[in-house]
Parts: sequence; structure tokens; C-alpha cells
Amino acid sequence: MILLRRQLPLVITLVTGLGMAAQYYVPHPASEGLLTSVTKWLQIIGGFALVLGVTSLFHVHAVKIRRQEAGWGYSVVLYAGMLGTIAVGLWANGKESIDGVMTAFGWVYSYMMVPLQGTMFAILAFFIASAAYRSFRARSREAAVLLAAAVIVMMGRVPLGEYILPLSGDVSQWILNVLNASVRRAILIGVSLGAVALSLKIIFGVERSYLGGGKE
Amino acid sequence: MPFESIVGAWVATGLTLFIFSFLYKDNPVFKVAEHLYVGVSVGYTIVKTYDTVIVHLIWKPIVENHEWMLLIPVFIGLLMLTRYVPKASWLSRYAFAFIVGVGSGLAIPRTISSFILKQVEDTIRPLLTLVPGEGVSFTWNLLSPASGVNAIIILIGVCSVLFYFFFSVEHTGPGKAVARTGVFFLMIAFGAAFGYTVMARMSLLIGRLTDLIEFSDASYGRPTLWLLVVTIGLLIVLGRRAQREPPQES
Amino acid sequence: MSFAERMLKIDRRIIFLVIGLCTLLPLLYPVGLPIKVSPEVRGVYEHIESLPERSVLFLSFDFDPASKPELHPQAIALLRHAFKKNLRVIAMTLWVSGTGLADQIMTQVAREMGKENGTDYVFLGWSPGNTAVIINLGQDLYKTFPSDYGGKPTKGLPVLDGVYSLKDITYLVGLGAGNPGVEAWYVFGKDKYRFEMGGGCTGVMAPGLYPLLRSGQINGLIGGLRGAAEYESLIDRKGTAVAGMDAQSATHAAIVLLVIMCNVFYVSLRSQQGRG
Amino acid sequence: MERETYFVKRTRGTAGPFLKVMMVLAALVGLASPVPAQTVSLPPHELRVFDTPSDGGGSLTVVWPPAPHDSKEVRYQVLLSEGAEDGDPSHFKVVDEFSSNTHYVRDSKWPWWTRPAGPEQHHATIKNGKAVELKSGNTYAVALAVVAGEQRIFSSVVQAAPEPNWFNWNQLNNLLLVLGFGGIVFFAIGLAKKREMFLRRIPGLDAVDEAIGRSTELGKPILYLTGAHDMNDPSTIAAAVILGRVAKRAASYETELLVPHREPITMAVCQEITKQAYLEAGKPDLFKEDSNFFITTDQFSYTAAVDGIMLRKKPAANFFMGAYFAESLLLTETGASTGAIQIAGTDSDHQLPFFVTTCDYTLIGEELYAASAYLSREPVQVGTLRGQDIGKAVILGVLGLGTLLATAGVALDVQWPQLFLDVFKDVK
Repeated sequence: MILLRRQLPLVITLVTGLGMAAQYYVPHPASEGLLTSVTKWLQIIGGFALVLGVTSLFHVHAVKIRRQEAGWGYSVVLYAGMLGTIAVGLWANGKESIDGVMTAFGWVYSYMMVPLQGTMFAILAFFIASAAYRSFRARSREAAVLLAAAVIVMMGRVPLGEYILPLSGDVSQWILNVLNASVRRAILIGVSLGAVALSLKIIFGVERSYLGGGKE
Repeated sequence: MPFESIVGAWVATGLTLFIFSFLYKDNPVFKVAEHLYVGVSVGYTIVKTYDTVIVHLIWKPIVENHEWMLLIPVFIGLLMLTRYVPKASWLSRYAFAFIVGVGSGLAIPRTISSFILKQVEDTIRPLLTLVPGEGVSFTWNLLSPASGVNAIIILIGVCSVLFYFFFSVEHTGPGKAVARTGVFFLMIAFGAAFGYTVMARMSLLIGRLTDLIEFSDASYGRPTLWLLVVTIGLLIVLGRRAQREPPQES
Repeated sequence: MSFAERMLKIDRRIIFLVIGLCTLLPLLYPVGLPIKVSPEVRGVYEHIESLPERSVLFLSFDFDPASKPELHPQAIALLRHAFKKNLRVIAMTLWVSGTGLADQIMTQVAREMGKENGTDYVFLGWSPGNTAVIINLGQDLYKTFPSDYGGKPTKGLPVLDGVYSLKDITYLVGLGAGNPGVEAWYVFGKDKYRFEMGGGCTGVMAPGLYPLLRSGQINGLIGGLRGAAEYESLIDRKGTAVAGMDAQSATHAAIVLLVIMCNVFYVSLRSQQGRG
Repeated sequence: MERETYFVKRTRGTAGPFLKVMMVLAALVGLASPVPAQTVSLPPHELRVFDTPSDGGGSLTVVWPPAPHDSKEVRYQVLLSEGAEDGDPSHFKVVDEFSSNTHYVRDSKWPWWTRPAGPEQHHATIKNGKAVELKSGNTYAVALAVVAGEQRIFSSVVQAAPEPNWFNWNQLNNLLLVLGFGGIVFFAIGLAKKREMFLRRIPGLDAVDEAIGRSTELGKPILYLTGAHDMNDPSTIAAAVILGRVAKRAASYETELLVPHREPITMAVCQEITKQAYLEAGKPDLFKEDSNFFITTDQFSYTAAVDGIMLRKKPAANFFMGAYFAESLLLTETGASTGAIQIAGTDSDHQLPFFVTTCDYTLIGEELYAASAYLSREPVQVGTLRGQDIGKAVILGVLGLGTLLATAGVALDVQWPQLFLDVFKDVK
């Protein structure tokens, strides 16, 4: 059983990983056909993965409601929102609009989901402002440099800033194009090396945390 | 104005104001809106997944076009769902092994070519330019991205930041100077990111307020104004009630 | 408690009010400051401008309602430009929660410009699989999307005439709010299938895309609401982005002022403590 | 090479007088239009046609030497016959046409190791597509025509068959890099398993100790957050490792530790780690099961609750390790307002600017992993870090050397630096 439960998954990872990496270097139609099939499969599997991600939320809130834990009323709201959306969505065949006419599903999307999600992130504007006033301090020389660059870019990227300080536009352009680009490039190279190392470790079974869950 | 747009304006405005009430403090009105948000977006994802995956990518191709090969990913996908059956949950490992294996394999050569080779290639630039007829020259123009001086600055930036994230040698002596340079480059880039993030967040606020302004129009029945009053009223009532009840530790 | 200390301790809700007013007032009473166009945005604009009629423009709307204020105006401006140039447009999204927005944008602009679904444009909808979708599109578009958003089979659509995969498109613009976004379209798309591409993104993502811009991996970048405003002024159709620029100016000025005040108080506080 | 020089010489020899005659003729007819002032001499010589290497088939490459008439006005046409018959090229289909001063091999993207001909030669690629149908395995006849004004001269006809290939030699450098880097990483991991490996001191860890010391002095608790991701994420694992160190210090100083969680599994793991740390510090009796506690999975409700804890309990040290999203600002801002020492460590680059400005010390990106490897001394982690370091060192070397060579190439006007530079290019 250990073979089936531990070894075999590692073999699958090794074979698929090496295979798909090798595919990149092989232009032959046979190899291209393999890539087409496998990515098509991943597309469908991706749908199942999405379901998997969503269901844990399902579970957490069901438990909350059953045990009537503190704030279970909110979990009921969550369930109501979810079931309502599903019902409306199935009714509309999963389409927000049919021939340009908005369905009930589209209504839920436009008048509930869009404002809710949009506003959740819009409140951050207020918190940035308050943090700007209360805690963006030049505690060290590094932080001072950061804030100076931030102020230049903030001014250089809006019409008012360019109007008051005509140079700020060019300077912020230079910061972004040269200084920022060089740092981002170094980070990109570093992170990519890390990602390649991690992928290689996964393929060769040195890194197995992704197998996680499931009892032995 | 169609009826559903008017109702929609009222609902959208109400939910927007409920979320904004978090600015006053964390409160039940906000929590209701927050949970509704999670519920609706999960419901939306489920519907879309059902329609796209089950109907258009699985059912139709298999049943109508007899693409039997597609049963393989369906099988792998089902294996993934065994996670919820404690006795068979180990089967889900096969699915994860497949996805992670393919994903890693696809990523390795593409990352090398797009993010390492391409970026190294562009950083290695001749510091001098050859102008036909004039000979070799060095360009000092800071505003031209391709100038010699900018090529040098980029080279210094890339190298010093790479060195900063180098953990095999102690940052002493000349290493310290290089690492310090790297830190300052990093801070400038963070500053730029900071400025841009501020810009992004402010844009979101502008977007929401634009909607609220639109919905304060008489053709919608001025939901913004009315619901603002209602939300403030709710906050006051809830605040009073919370004061009367003993505070709970959660 | 010194003055500086008291000033630093004021209720943050007062600052919330300040920033709220800085946004609201310019929206209600716009000034209309001129907008300078950056070379990044011009890159995308000029490339589209140079395309012959009926070229294929592929637009991927990889964002959700959270980034609507920034990317929605970009999408609208790009589409108006493409339709004005009589390009064929193929659109899709990799973000499930962005499907509704993308559909709205397509229908709205197409109706406004008198374009026909299936002949002048097609909206493919959403598909799971993230980067696998990009590769699969590069291999075979009809396999990835057997039918479009409305359920019509993609095979035989006049708009897709001569288009079998990403190799056959003329220009791709990814409008990304995160991952998968512009970078993914390069790594899994352009890297192998060799089409020209540009990008549009939220302000948060923009600084991270500059290395790709420099190396020519993308030939232009529309960053945030500001980028959208630049594009709107390039195509001479002022929309929500240009309208938002005054408020953007005001809020930036307010934040800069707040940061300066914060540091003035901080320094004075520190020098007091140093003396005490 | 010899043959090519010969060819060039010969064409030069014959082109001169012919050209003059043509110019006189043009003047006589009074052609002021952009019709070529010079014209073609000879049929394009030494045409080579072969299967395009390193591709999936359905494509042929045509290569031929330059000629003195190469100019904007004189055009080349690539001709193809769908059948294999060696017929009259004037009946062939024109599949490509361009000015004769373009399409040089030196302008193409081939690296030196796959270049099919010298850099001065012309090349064209015929691909299966809308205009032409090229099937792998079939033999096709290809010819070249030179067009100057009314004149059209054909080359001899050459036959070739496209076929699919099993390796893309243009990507050889990519493959070698993967193999080389992979080798280095696994070698380093192997080495780390055998012996202790040096890692530089991470200054952030000193700051961690300082902050705990201050909390003890003030008699206030320590707050530690492990981030938004679950236990599968490397950043959360690093956060948990660092929690071990913090908990051990806190235990030996007998300072209260608060670890609010937003993910039940992470909480369970961290509980174990904390318990172990108290054991190691010799204070198992001080360990409290509820120092790790679960709040909620909802982003903003969690944030509001943690902010509440900061305001009520006023911890003297706040630690933010792991992955963070938009909530980072709300957390650190409240923390800063309570006067706590704040130390952050995250690989969420979009939140780093906020951590740097609101916290006293920030572990940036990879530093978080390095700190965790430094503390845990786990061979795989340490070895990977070392492997990546070697990779970075190589890239640093390539950047330095490459810039020197590229500059030398321009300054001396020579081509040989390309031998090195091509290896580090993405060429397909």
C-alpha cells in the first residue's frame, strides 16, 4: 500500500514533470499534440480544483451554523447569498446577458457583486490616507529614501503634480524606467531561480508538501 | 428608467454604504455586507464553473462530439474530489501529483527563457554606441532609456540588488558597500511601488464615489442620500445597543 | 502632551473625512487639468494605430470587479480604438469573476460602434485552468473554446476566419489585475507563439512590469486609471478615467501633504525627546 | 568560403559594364521614376533549399549569397511549385517578395550554433499557412527570381522536402541552463546533508531578539502573526519556523505570547511548535494552549479583531511574518499607533513598501526564507539557498563579463563577442 499511496504519486510527478519540461525542446508534431491534449485536460481539471477550493468555505460555515457558534447569523447570510446566486444563475443558464439583455444573474452580478467587491477594496484608500498621516515616518535613511521616491512618483503621475512641478513627470518616468526596472529585474531573476529550483525539487520528489492531506 | 435598474441602484448603493461603514468601526452592518459578498462571489463561481466546465467543456464535447479522451481529465478531477472521503482521500494525491508535475514541467523552461534569459539579455548592453561616420560615443541622456548612462545604472542596480539577496557571504568590507547600494535601489523601487499603490487605491475610491454620485440622481429616486441617512441611523442604534450590553471578548 | 503629539493622535476618522472630500469635490466640480501622454501608453496606441483593417486584436480581460475603476475604462478605450480601426476583436477572460464585466464591456462598446457579434468581434467567455488555457489557445483555439460566451460554436465564425491559434493573431493586449495577468500571457503565450503584445494593468502591478517593457517583451503598458486617461485622450473620447484625474490629483496632493505633516511632527517629537 | 569569395569577385567583374549600359539606357528613355538606376546581372547563384531545422515540419529555408545589385529597388521573389516537377520556374507561385537589401542571415535571430549560412548571405523561410500549403514529407521545387523594373531573372530550381524535427537546437542554451542549475541545486542539497553550510547572519533576527527583550522590560505581551496563506505555502512555513525561535525566547524571558490565527490547520501546527519551544527553553509549565487561537477566516473581520487586541493589550512587539494582502496596512498602522516595535517579514512584494515604512525592521522577500533556513538548518532549505546563490553568482558574472564583451564588440567593431553573448539570449 505504501507503494500505491506514497511512491506512485511521486512517480507520476516525476514522469509528467520531466515529460512536460522536455516537450518544450521537441518541436515534433507528436510532442505538440501531447501538449495540446495535456493543457486541454488541465483546463477541465482546473474546474474541479475551483470547486475544491470553494467547498472548504461551505464546510466552515455549515459547522458554524450547526453549532450556532458566535456570529452564526452571518454564516446564514453567506449561505443565503450563495444559494440565491446559484438558483438565479442556473435559471439564467449561467449567462449574465442573453443577446445583450441582462438576466437576473447579471443583475445580481452588476448590482451586488460589483459594488460589494469594489467597495471592499475602496475602503483601503481611506486607510492609506490615515497611515500616511500617522505612520509613514522616515524612521531610517532607507525609509526616507522610500518616501522621497514615493512623493516624487505620486506627484509625477497626476496632472496637478506635473502642473506645479513640471520636472516631476520626467523624474518619475526615469525612476520607473531605470531605477525601478533594474530592481524589479533583479527580483524577477532571483524569484525565477527560486521558482525553477522549487519546480525541480517537486519533480524529483525532494519537496512533497503539495501531497499534504489524506491519511496514510 | 427600467424598474430593475432603479432597484439595482438602491441595492448597490445600500451595499456600498454598508461596507463604507467599516470606516467608522467594525459593525454588524459591515459584517452582513461582507458575508453577503463572500456568499455571492462563491455562488457566482459555482454557477460559472458548472456552466463552463460541466456543460461546455465536458458534456457537449463528449456527448455531442464523442471526444472520449476527455474522460481522462474528468476522472483525474473526480480523484481530486476524493479528498472529502476520508477512506479514499489518498487517491486525491494522484490528481495533485499530476497537476503539480505538469505545472512544474511547463514552468521550468518557460521561466528560464522569459525571466532569466530575456532579462539577462536586455541587461547586457554595450555601454558605448557606434555612430556611423562619427565613431564610438557614450550617451549621457538620462531620459533616453537606451542611453549609455542608463545602461550603467541598470547594471549597477541589478547587480547590487542580486548581491543583497546573496546569503553565502557576510556583508562586510566591499560587500557591505554593494549591499547598501542594493538596499537604496530597493527602497527607491519600493517608493515607486508605494506611489503606484496609492494611485491604485485612490482610483478605486474614485470609481465607487462616481457610482454613488450617479445614484444620487433623481431618476433613481436619490438612493445615495436616503440610504446614507439609513446607514447612519443603523450605526447609531447598533452603537447604543452595544453600549447597553456588556462588551464581549471574542 | 506636546502639540506634535496631539496632532499625531487625532482621530483617524477626521483624515477619512479629508480624503473623502478630496475625492468627492473634484468629481462634483471638475477643473480639467491637461494630461500628458507617456511613451508606455503611446506604445500600445501607436501599435494599434499601425495595424491594417481586419487585423486580429486579442483582448484578455483578466480582472474582477475589485479593479473595475482602473481597468474598465482601459478596456472601453482600447475597444473603441480597435473598432474605430475596423479590427477584428477576440476577447476573453481568465478570471471567473470578471466574466460579467467583460461581457458588459463588449456588448456596450459593440452596440455603440455598430459592430456585429460573430463578424466583427467574439467574446469567448471564461475558462478555468489559468496558464493552461493560454498554452491551449496557442495550440488550438477551437479546442480551448468550442463555443463562445453565448454558446455559439466558434468553428466557422467569420470573425475567426484564418485564426486557428494564438500564432495567427496580430496583436494581443492583456489587461491584468494580478496573476494570471500580463506576465502569464508572455511566459505561456508570446514566449512560444510569437505574437506582438502589449499590456494594461492596475497601478499596483505596473512597476513590476517595467522590466518586461524595457526588454521589449511587451511593447507598451497602460498603467492604472492614469494610463486609461492617457489612452482616452489619445483616442479623443474622454470618459470616466479623464473625469477621475482631477480627483486623483487632489488625493495625491492630500497624501503627499499628510506624509510631510507626519514627518514634520515626527522629527519635532524626536528632537524634543532628544532634548528631554 | 572560398567559393563565395570567388562568386563575389566574378559578379563584381561583370556587373560594372552592364550597369553602366543600363544607366545610359534609363537616361535615354527618360526614366525619372524610382525605377532602379542599377540592375541585376546574374541569376541568383548557389541557391540552397533545405528543411527548416529545429521545427515541427511544414517549412523550408532558402539561402543564397548576396550580390552587388542588392538594393532597395531590386527585389527578390521566392518561388514554389506545389508539385515536385522540375519545370519552368516562371510558372511557379510567388510565396515571398522583398527588397534585395533585406533578409540577411545576420539580421535573423539564429544563434551562431544553428546559423545555416554565413551572416552576409540572404535567407527566406517558406511556411505552411494561408498562402502556401507545405506538407511534411512531400518534395517541393523552389526557385528564386530577381526583379528589377521589367526584368525578371530566374535561378535554377532546387528540390527539398520539409520534415518535422525532434529537437529545437535554438533552445539548446535554455536546456543547458536548466540542467546546469538543477545539477547545482541538487549538489548543494546533497552537500548540505553531509556537512554544515555557512549562511550569513540575517540582521533581522537580531532585531527580533531586541524586540522580545523590550517586551520583557515593559512587561507587555508579544503579538505574532503568521500571514494569510495556509501551511502549504513556503512563506507560512518560514513564519512557523521563526515563531519557534520567538516562542523559545519568550519562554526563557517569561513573556506572554499571543498568536491569533486565521486558518485552523496553521493554528494546530503552530501550537505544536510553540509547545516544543517552551520545552526546549525548559519552561513547559509556562506553555499555554490558548496562546495560539483562531479568530476567523474572513480577511477584514480578522484584521479588525487583531487591531482590537493591539489596542486593548498594547503588545510591545508585533511580528508580521508570512504572506499578507491589503490588510497589512490596517495592521501595521494600528500597531505603530500603540508604540510597539514592529518587525515584518514577507514575500508579498506588493505589501513590502507599507511594511518598510510602518515597521522598524522588515525581512524583504527571500530574506524571510533565508532567516528560516538559518534558524532551522534544514539541509534541503539550506542547500536550495546555496544552490540559488551559486545561480545568482553565475548571473552576476555573466552580466559583468557580458557587458565588457558587448562594449568591446562595439568599440573594436568585431563580431567574436557574440560567441559568448548568444549563449545568454532567448533565441527561438
